[in-house]
Amino acid sequence: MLGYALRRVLTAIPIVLLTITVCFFILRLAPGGPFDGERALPPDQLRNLRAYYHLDEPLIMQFFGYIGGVLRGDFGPSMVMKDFNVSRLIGIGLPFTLMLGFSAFVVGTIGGMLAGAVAAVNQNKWPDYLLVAIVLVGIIIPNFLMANLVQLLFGVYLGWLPVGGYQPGSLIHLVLPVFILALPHGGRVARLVRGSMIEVLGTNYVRTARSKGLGTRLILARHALKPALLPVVSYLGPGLSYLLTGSLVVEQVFSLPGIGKYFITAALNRDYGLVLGTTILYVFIILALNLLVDILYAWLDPKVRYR
Amino acid sequence: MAGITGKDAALTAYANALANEAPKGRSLTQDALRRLFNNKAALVSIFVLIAIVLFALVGPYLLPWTYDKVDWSAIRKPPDWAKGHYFGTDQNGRDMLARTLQGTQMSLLVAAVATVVSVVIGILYGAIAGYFGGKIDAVMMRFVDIMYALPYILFVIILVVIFGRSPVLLFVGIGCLEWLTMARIVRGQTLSIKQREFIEAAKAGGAGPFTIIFRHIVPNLTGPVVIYATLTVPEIILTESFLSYLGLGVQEPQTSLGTLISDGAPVAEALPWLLFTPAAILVVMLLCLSYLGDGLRDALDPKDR
Amino acid sequence: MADVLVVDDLDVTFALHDSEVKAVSDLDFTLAEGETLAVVGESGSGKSQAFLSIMGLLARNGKASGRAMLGDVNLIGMAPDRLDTHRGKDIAMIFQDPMTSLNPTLKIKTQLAEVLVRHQGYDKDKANRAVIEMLERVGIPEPVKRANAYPHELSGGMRQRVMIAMALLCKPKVLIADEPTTALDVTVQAQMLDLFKNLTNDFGTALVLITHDLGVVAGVADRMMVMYGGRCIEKGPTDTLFYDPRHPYTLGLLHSTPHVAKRAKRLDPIQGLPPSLEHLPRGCAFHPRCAFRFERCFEERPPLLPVEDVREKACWYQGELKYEEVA
Amino acid sequence: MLDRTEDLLKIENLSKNFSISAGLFARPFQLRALQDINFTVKRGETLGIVGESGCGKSTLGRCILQLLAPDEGRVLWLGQDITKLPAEEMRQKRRDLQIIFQDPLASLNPRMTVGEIIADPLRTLMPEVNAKERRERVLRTMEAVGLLPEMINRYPHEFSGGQAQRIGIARALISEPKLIVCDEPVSALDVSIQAQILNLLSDLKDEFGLTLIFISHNLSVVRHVSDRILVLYLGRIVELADGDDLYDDPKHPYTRALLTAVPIPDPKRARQRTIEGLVGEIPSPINQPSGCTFRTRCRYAEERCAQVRPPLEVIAGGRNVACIRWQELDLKPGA
Repeated sequence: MLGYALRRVLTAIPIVLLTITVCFFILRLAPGGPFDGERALPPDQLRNLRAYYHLDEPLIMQFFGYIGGVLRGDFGPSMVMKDFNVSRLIGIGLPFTLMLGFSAFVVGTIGGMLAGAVAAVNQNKWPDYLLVAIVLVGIIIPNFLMANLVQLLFGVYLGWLPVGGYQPGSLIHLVLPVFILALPHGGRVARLVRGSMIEVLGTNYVRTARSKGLGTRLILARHALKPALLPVVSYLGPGLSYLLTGSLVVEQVFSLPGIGKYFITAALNRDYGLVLGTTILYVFIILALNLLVDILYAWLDPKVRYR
Repeated sequence: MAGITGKDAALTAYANALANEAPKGRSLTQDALRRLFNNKAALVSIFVLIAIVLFALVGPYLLPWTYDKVDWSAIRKPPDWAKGHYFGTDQNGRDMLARTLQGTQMSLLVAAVATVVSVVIGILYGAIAGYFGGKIDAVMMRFVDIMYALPYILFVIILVVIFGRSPVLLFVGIGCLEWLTMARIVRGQTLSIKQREFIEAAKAGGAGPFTIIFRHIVPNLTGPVVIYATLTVPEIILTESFLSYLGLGVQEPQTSLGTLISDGAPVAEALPWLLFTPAAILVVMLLCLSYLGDGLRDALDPKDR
Repeated sequence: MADVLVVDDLDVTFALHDSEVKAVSDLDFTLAEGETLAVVGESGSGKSQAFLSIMGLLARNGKASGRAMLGDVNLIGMAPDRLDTHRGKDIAMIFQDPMTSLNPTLKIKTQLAEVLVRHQGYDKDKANRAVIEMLERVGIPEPVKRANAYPHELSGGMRQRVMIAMALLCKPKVLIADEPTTALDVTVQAQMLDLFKNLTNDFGTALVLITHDLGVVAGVADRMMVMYGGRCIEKGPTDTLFYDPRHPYTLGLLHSTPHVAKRAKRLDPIQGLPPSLEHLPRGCAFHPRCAFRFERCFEERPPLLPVEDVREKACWYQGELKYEEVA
Repeated sequence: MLDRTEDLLKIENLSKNFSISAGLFARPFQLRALQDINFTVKRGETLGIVGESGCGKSTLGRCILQLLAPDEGRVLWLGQDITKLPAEEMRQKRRDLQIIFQDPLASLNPRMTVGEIIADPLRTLMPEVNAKERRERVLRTMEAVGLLPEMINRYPHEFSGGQAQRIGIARALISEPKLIVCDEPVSALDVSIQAQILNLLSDLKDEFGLTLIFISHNLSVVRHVSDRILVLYLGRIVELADGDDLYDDPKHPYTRALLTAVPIPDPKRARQRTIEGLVGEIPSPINQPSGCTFRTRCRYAEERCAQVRPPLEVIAGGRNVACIRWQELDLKPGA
């Protein structure tokens, strides 16, 4: 088990390096840059700027300089927000994004599993139809539209919850963002759980369990749940990417101080330093979480461990 | 014992009865279609989708206003039948219905091109990995696993940022990143079809690898490919609308459903008609595609046979 | 000997999209304490569905009616939680495919011990000790090690032994084995049949052996019941049916089975195909394939009637079936 | 008349290993599926190949047809080694060598009609045959296997197992082959249908002068159809003999164990006989025992069985046996 985990960690390292390399070169080699504003800068000023950001050095030197920085936790300067370096911006935004993402992940995963399991057990009865309808709505309505709608309903018309913004420690500001973020994630999880649960309930080993007279509750808890969760666990990895996508929107709609906002702003302003920094960070976090998911999978499915 | 051993008339009678019961051979496709049409939700969805597509293509020619024409006398106006603004106008005095139809066209185009791109790449990649197997397969699929884990939306954003906001790029960019699921599905199917005995029978019949792939494997992929394509279209429409919302979508005066919704959402309280039409069309379209996808999955499910 | 299971008028129907299919019709039989009853039939004969219905294990769209008296309780139509007090305790079942019948995510030990915890109220330790004892009893080497293994670490034969151990933990009155040896190799199959004979003897358990293989039946069954198109068409003592079959289908089955000891030039198979339950022929379901049919067989279904005290058959033809010794 | 003494097919020192991948970076396991196989098939005979699951019998069938490339050894078809033939020449040979599979439905492409399936080998193997003649040949073959002409445009999923197997047989017959490998052709069928197909195969054999290799795990079936029987255990031949000789006087302990284990559809005999229980189960082909691979389950095993790998000896009556104790043991049934 430990060996398996170690092997997985070792294979993740080259992936991170590869991503950094690819992103770095794509961004540096691309036409246009942060200083191609509407007004052309005077040539000597531009030269100074380029020197300041080491853009005048050979590309390969820039690359190794950057890698060296990243290993020390220094993601370089932001090219547009002059007074900040990337590490500092990340330091401000990251904790919030992580908290938001984690809450939504937990709420969505657990809620989705419950909904899926309930729907599967009541297949083709009214709780199933109801849950399937809710799930469908959660998945197909774009989350920015949904976000605007709940903002209107709970924030403006009913006035129960704040429309947006965030004060540290204020849970009430998180209710709507977490809900919006968790809804599509939970919907996908619920779909998967429903499908795999129905399949598992039809397997021979569940029939065996029923022939032993174990009772529905025990069969569900001990025999059906674990194998039914396997496809869900393998979905959690890609699911994290979807959550990330969602968080970009949710932070925008509810004007929340997360890292996603910086990423969007940086992208629109072609602030390559910041784009690169946030991308690397996202990739790193997501790969790390994927690793956890894989290890969880190995724990759930005894067959994987021996491979 | 003659009754038992001889070539009894019973066999002939029995086989005759069987032959008369289903005088015409029905292929799997015909069977699947029959099952699909028996599914009411799917059938309704097909009709609604056809109606939306037709209206989006033909509708603009029937309207008094084009999507980019400004009506200075009607800015930010609710629906007005006398002037021909059946769904109102936006902040710039452009006809909402015309804009919505243009947006629908754009969204459908993005979805269609991106789906085709992802299906083509996915089938090629998946079939190669699955057919050749072994180390090639292991390496190719590991790459897909890695790509799966990466937050691909970031790459789309980076691409859009670098190469500018052109719809073509959106298509290809999204398509190139959406092929992963297709590749996985095709590879899995290819692996299992490769194991089936009819492939060995074809080999014993002297068929070469290409004959096997095109005559025996690819036709048996239609089911999953069709299902997957149906489910990819809404995925792409959502992605496009998401990018538009972030301001990375198609550029003015052209528009897409996502752009329209993101423009309409912040002002939904004051000018609800700006949000309602595009949102309704988007949601109806996604709903129908979702039902159609489920219907196809049921209709093509091999377990039901 | 007393009867432990009395089945009366058992019907099983499945609801399809727009129709109903009757998988089992008017099935009657008794099972005496400790005896072995073989239920023989081809696919679609209803042999498995009949016993799944007695165990309350029909698919969602299946419905059973009639009576299956286990002692003085009727298992058909019993509420699931009451049924659960009998299933696994008084009546147990073993399935064809040992590969998929065990839960891949749970240890062997867990899957066995839970039966004792549920039905005998044992605590975990006591149950685990009993499990290891039983594993040893069914001939599993290194039972302690195997108890801690997962199913995929065992071979097919081992898994079927585990299934047998699981079914016999509570020393049930009735054990239903649905094609228990079909998926196994011949040498393992022979071991398994031996094991069945010994254990059911030791525990006084009555065994129902569902199979399509007459070779398996011959060695172990006291009585047999032949099914076709959802009905019992002939039943009686094994030897009587083997050496003197009175139903053309039973005769046909015997002639279709190749015999290792004797090489015949040709087999005498039954012509035609088994009927689909959705389109059962009118009259006797076997008539389209029968060499002895006459007008009556096309119109009227023959009832199952006693013949010569020892057996019952459902056939209008009363003449002699010309029979040459199979063996 | 057929010359029944001619060697149609000769297998020499054939071996086949499979690599089982243990992951991207780990070294793969070697599964030794077949080792050192030698035998001949005479024109017009039926050779039965029998063994338990994992003994390599299906692999052997596929190596003969070059559907799998053997690692070592030669497959001589009418004296010519076909293991290293160029693709085009091998394709020509395939007219003569055909196969019937176990799972009748899985062996038919669900997207093709019965007519297309049966005609498929003709299209690739004999492109010179035009469409009209092709259709005629398809109809003739369908009649020969007991299919009705009106079934030609139907699809496989509309057929039951027995009929589907007839379609598979028709496909194998259409190129007028000399040898057909039948890989468990009746194992998936109901008893009454099984007998129909066995009879059909025997009729076709006489009608078309075929030579059959009949692979099955079911000794009763193999005994019924075969002139000679080859017994495989863990990828090696343990015994090869005439059907009657093998049954009346087995020379290898494994053959005897198989014979006593076969279920007999005769209650009195079944009760009388004693099943010679084999100890344990088949070892994994990845980790084979030293010496004689059967010794771990053999009740006659001695110490030296672990040291010497028994060669396949040719003994009286043209029989082959691989057991160092064959002369000492009396393994006749009832002995």
